[in-house]
Amino acid sequence: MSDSPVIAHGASEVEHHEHPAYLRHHFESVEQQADTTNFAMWLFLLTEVMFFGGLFTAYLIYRNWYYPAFVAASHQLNIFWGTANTAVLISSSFTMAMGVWCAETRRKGGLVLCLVLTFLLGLVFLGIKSIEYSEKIEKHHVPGFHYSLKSFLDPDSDEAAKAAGDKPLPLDVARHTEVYFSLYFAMTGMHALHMIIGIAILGFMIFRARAGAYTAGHVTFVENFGLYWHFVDIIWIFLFPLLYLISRHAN
Amino acid sequence: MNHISPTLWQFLVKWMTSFPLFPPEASKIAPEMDALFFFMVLVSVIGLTIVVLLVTSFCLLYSKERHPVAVQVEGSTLLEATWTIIPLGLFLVMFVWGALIYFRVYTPPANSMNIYVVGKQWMWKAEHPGGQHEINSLHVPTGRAIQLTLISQDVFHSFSIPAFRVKREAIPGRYTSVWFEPTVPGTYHLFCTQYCGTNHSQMIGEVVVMTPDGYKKWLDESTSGASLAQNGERLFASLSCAACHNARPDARGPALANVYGAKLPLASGGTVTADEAYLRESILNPSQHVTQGYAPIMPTYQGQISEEGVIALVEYIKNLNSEYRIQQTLNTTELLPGSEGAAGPKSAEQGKVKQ
Amino acid sequence: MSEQKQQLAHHEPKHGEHQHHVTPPGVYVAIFITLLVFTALTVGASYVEMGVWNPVIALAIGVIKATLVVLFFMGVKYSSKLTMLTVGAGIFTFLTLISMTLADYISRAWGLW
Amino acid sequence: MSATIVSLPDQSTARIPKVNFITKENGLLSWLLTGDHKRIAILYLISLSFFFFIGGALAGLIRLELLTPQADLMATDTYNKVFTMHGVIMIFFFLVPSVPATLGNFLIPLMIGAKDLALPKINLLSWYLYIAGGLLAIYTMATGGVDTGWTFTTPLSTHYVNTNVLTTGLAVFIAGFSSIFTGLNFLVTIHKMRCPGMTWFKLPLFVWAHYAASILMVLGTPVVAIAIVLVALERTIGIGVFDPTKGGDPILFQHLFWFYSHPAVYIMILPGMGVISETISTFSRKRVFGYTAVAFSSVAIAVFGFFVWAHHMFIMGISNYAVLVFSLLTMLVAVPSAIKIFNWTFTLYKGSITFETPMLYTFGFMGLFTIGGLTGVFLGTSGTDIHLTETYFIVAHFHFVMVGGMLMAFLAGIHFWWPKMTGRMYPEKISQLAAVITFIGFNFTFFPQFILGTLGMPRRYASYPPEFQVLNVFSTAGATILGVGYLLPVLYLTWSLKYGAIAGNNPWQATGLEWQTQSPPLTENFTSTPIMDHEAYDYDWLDKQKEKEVTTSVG
Repeated sequence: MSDSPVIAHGASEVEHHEHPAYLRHHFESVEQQADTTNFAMWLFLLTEVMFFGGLFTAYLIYRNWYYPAFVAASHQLNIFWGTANTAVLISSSFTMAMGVWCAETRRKGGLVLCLVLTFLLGLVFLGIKSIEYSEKIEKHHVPGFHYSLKSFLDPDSDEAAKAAGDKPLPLDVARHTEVYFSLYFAMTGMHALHMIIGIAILGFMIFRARAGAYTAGHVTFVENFGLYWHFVDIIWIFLFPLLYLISRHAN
Repeated sequence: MNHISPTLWQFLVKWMTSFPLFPPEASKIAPEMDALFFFMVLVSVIGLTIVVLLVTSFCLLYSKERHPVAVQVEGSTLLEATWTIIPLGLFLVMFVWGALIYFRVYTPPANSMNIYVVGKQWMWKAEHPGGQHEINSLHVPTGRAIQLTLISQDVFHSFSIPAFRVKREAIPGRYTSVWFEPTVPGTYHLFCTQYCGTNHSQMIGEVVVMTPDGYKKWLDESTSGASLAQNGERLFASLSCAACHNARPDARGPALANVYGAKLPLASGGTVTADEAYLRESILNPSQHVTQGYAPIMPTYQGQISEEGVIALVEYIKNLNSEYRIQQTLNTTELLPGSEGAAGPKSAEQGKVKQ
Repeated sequence: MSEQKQQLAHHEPKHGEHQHHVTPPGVYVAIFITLLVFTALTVGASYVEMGVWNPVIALAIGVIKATLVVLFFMGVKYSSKLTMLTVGAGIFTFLTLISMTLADYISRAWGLW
Repeated sequence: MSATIVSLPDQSTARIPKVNFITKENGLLSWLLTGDHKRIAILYLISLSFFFFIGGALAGLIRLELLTPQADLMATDTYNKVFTMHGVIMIFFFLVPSVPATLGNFLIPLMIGAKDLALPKINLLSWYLYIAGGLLAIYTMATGGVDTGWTFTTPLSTHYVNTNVLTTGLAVFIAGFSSIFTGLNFLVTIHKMRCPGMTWFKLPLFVWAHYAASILMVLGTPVVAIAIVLVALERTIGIGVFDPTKGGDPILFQHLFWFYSHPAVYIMILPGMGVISETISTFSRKRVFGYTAVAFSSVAIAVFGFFVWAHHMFIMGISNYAVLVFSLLTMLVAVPSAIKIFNWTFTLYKGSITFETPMLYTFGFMGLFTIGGLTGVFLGTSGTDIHLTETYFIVAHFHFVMVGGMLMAFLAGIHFWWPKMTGRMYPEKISQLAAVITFIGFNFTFFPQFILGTLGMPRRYASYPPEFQVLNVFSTAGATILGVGYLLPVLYLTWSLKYGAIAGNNPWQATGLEWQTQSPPLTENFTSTPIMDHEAYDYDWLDKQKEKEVTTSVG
C-alpha cells in the first residue's frame, strides 16, 4: 500500500544528504528541528506563566484586601538587597544573551566565559536571597507556627520598621502580614527554585561548551536555555516592584 | 414468586411501588424552580428525540444495503446556522430565567425572619431570634419569609433543603444567606451536601414546617429563657463594649442604636451598609472597618468569642433601637479608666499576650 | 480558510531561505543599560507619593522591562508569527485568570458598598 | 449483517508484516527506553487499563456500599477514602490521559505523516511521570488512603483531615506534568511536523480535537499545580493563603482549582469527540458534515472553556454578578457541543452506513453525550443549579459525559484502531455484544441517579434515607452489567492478539494517512515521507487508489 504513487516521491532524497550528527532521525532538516524545539520551549514557558499566574492572582486579591498590612510587611524587605538582586539578575540575563550570541557566532571562549558569568551571577542572586531569608527567619517572619507579629505591633523594637517610620498596627491588621509573607515566600521560593534548576543546567552546559558542543552550529540548546533564563528574569522583574516597592513612601 | 414467599412478595411490591420520583414542593420558590426545571426537561427530551429520530431514520434509510454508495455532502451553512442559533436561543432563555430565580433565592426580602445557622463537623446548630436552639433540625412557620444566615466554624458545609429547592454553602469566616417561604406543613429532609469529612453523611436532619400557631407553640415550649439579643446583651456587658460604645458625647466608639441597615461613612472613604456580615467583620477585624470620625482603637475579638457569641452580639446590635439599654449595661459594668489613648497600647499588649 | 492556506504556503518553504537571525551584541548592551535605568527609575518612583499612581507606575515600568526582555533578549522581535502568537496566548490566558477571578472579588461587595 | 465494509486480505496468504514497530527490537528494555510514539502508546494503553480497573473496582465498592441505606459494608471514613481514590485515579490517571496518551500518541504522527512526535524523549518522560504519579497514588491508597474528595477542598484538606493529602497531592502534581508534556508535544508536532501538503484544513478532525485539548493541557494544568503546592505548604509549614483563620480566602483555592479542573473536562471529552468524527465518517463513507464547523467548534470549546470555571461555585458565596457572567458564558460553551452533535448526525445523511463495533460505540456516545450535555445546561443555569448541584444529579451528569461520552469514545477508538495497532481483527459478533451490554448497563447505572439527584440525595454520602434505596439498587444492578461490558473487551482483545484474523493495511477502507501504511506500522511509520494530495475524508480518492492498485496488480 505504501507504494501508492502519491507517496512514491517524498523527502527520501533528503535523507541521503549529509546531515549533522545532532539532527534527530525524525526531523527533515536542522531548521525544522531548531524551530520545533524553540516552539516547544515557548510552550513550556507558557505553562510557567500560568504556574506563576496563580500566585500573582492571589497576591493581587490580598493586596487589595489587606493593603495596610502589606505596606507594613513590605517595609521589612531590604530594598538595597532587592535592588542589588534585580541588577544582578538583569546582568545575568545580559551575559546569557551574550552567551547565545557567542554560540551563534561560534566563539567558544566567549561562550564559556558568558556561561560562567551567568552561573556566578545566579549564585550571587541566590546568596543575596539567602541573606534576606535568614533575616526573615531570625525575625520569625516565616509564616507558620513560629510567626511573630512583634515588628508590626511594636515597630520601635524593629530597625526596619523604625527606619520606615511605621506606626504600630492594630492586632487585627498586623495579623494579615502573615498573608503577605506567605505569598512572599511562595513567590520568591518558587522563583529561587527555578533559579536553582537553571544554575544546575548552566553547570552542565559549561562542561559541554568547553568541549565545544554548542559552537559547531547546533545552538538550539543554548538558545532555549536562554529563553528559560530570561523568563526567570521577567518573573523577578514583576516580583521586585510588587513585593519590595509597594508604597515605600507611605509614611 | 408469590408461592415462594408471600412476605417477600409483599415486601417487594411495597418497596417497588413506594419510592418517590419527585421531591415535594414545600416552599414558594419550589414551583417556580420546577417550572424552569420542567421546561428544561422538555427541551432536553425534544432535543434528544430529534437526535435519536434523525440517527435512527438515517440508519434505516442509508444503511449499506439500501444505499450502497454514499453521496458526498459538503455541509450546509443554513442548517449549521440553524442548529447554532436555536440551541443558543434556548440556552439564553434558560440563562435569563435561571438568573431571575437565582437572584430571588439569594436576595432575602427586608421583612424576613432571621434564623442563624452554624455548621460544624458534623452538625447544624440553628439559633432562633427568641433564643431557641436546635441541633440538626429546623422549625419554621408557613407563610413567612425566613432568612437563614449561615456560617461555618471549620470547613465548607452546605445547607440543603430539597423540598424547598434551596441550598447554600456555609463558609468559614463569612456569613452567607438564603431565604425561603415554607408553604406546606410537614417534615422534610435537611442535608449537608458539601463534603465535609468523615461523618459527612451523618450531617443530616429535618426541617419541620409548622402552621404559624404551631410554630408559636413550639417556640414557647422550647425557649431557653433568654432571647438571642438578651444573650448578646450579656456578652456586650461582659466584654465591656459599652466602655466605648456608650453614645455619650465623649464616646470613643460610635453609637450603635439603629446602626443596623444604616449607611455608614468609613474612615477609609466610601460608605458601607451595616448588615450582619459588616457587624461581624467589625467585631473581628475592627481596624479595617473604622467609621469616619473615630480612631482605630478597638481591639479585635477574633479567637475570643465563638461564632455563636458573635451571632448573639450581632443580633443584639441589630435590635438596638435606643441607647437606653446600653446606658443600663454601663451601670452594671465596671468602667475602664476613661483616659484617652489608654486603649491604643492596651490593644498592642493584648496582641503580645496572644503571642 | 484561504487565508490560512496562504499563510501556510508562505510558511512552508520558509525552511530553506529562513536563516537564523543573530542579534548584534550592541543591541544587547543597549537593552541591558535601559533595563538598569528602568530599575533605578522604579526604585526612585516608589519613594514619591503619587497615590493610586504608585502601583500603576511600578507595574508600567515592570511591563516595559519585561517587554524589552521578551522582544530583544528572547528575540521575539525577530521570530516567527507563531512565537508571537504563543506569547500572546500566554498573556491572554494569564489575564483571563486574573481578571475573571478579580471580577468575582470586586463585585462581591456590589450593592453594599 | 451482510453489509459490512470490512475487507480483510486473503487469510490463507496474508501475514503480519515481518518488520514492524513491535518486532523491530525485542526485550523489556527496548520497550522501557523506547522513543517510538507507538510503543509509548502501547505502554500507556497497558498502564491505563491497569488504573482503569483499579478505579473500576473502587466504583464497584461504592455501588455495593450504596446497595443499602446504612453504612454497613464499610465504615464511613473507608467509604470516603474509596470515593476519593475512585475520583483521583479515574480523573487524573485514566480520563485525562486516556485517548490522548494512547490513541493520540499512536495516531497523531501517523495522521499528519510524521515519523514520530516532535519530542520523543519528552514523550517517554511523560509516561514515566504518569507511572510515578500513578504508583504514588496506589501507594497512598495502600498506606491509609486519603479522604478529601478529588477536589481537595480547603480548609478540609489543609487543616481538618490527617490522611495522606501530601502524597496524593504530589501524585496529582506529577501526573499533571505528564499531561503538560503530552499536550506540549502534540502542539509542537501538529504545528511543525506535518508532511508536505498537509494543510490545517486537511487535518483529520481527530487531530484538531487533540490540538484543542492540548491547548487546555498546557495552559490549565500549571494553575492546579500551583494550587496543590500552596495546599501542601499550608499543610506542612502553615502558610496562610487559603486559611480563613489567618485571613486567607478558601474560595480562592476553588478559583485556582477549577481554573484547571473545568477545562480538564474538555481535556477529557475533546479527544473523544475527535474519535467520533473519525468513526462516524468511516462507517458512513462520507466526509464529516461541515468539516470546518466541527474543527472550529473544538477550538471554540477550548477557548471558551477557560471562561466558565466558576460555574462550579455558584452556591459557594461568590458574587452574584460573577455568577451572572459565568452562567452566561457557560451557555455559550454549550453551543459548540450541540453543533458537533448535529454535524455528526448529518454526516449519516445520504451515507452508506454499516454497523461494525466502533460504530455501535459511536451511536452510544452520541445518545449518552447528548443527555450528558443537556443536563449540563441544567447545572449551568444558575437558578436550577441551586437545587441540583452537589447531588446525585451532578454525579449522573458528569458520568454521562465522562463515562458515557469519553469511555464510549475511547472504546470506539480502541476497536477502530486495534487492527492498525496490532495488525489483527477481534471477533466482531462478541464485540458488538459488548458494545450493547455497555450501553444498557450504563443507562441502568446512571439514569436512576438523575432522579436521585432531583430528589435531593447528596453526593459523597455513605448512608442515605431509606426511600432512596430502590433507585440505588437499580444503579448498583446496572453497574454489574456495566462491569461485564468492560471486562469482555479485555478478554477478546487479548485473545485476538494471537488468534485474530489478519487485518491488512486498511480493513475499514478509511481515508486517513494512518491507514495507508502497513499494520502494525513500521517504526518510522512510512517508507518515505508521504505527501497529502487530497482532502481529509476523501472517499473518492480512496476508490481511485484502489482502482489503481487493482490495475497494477493485474498488470
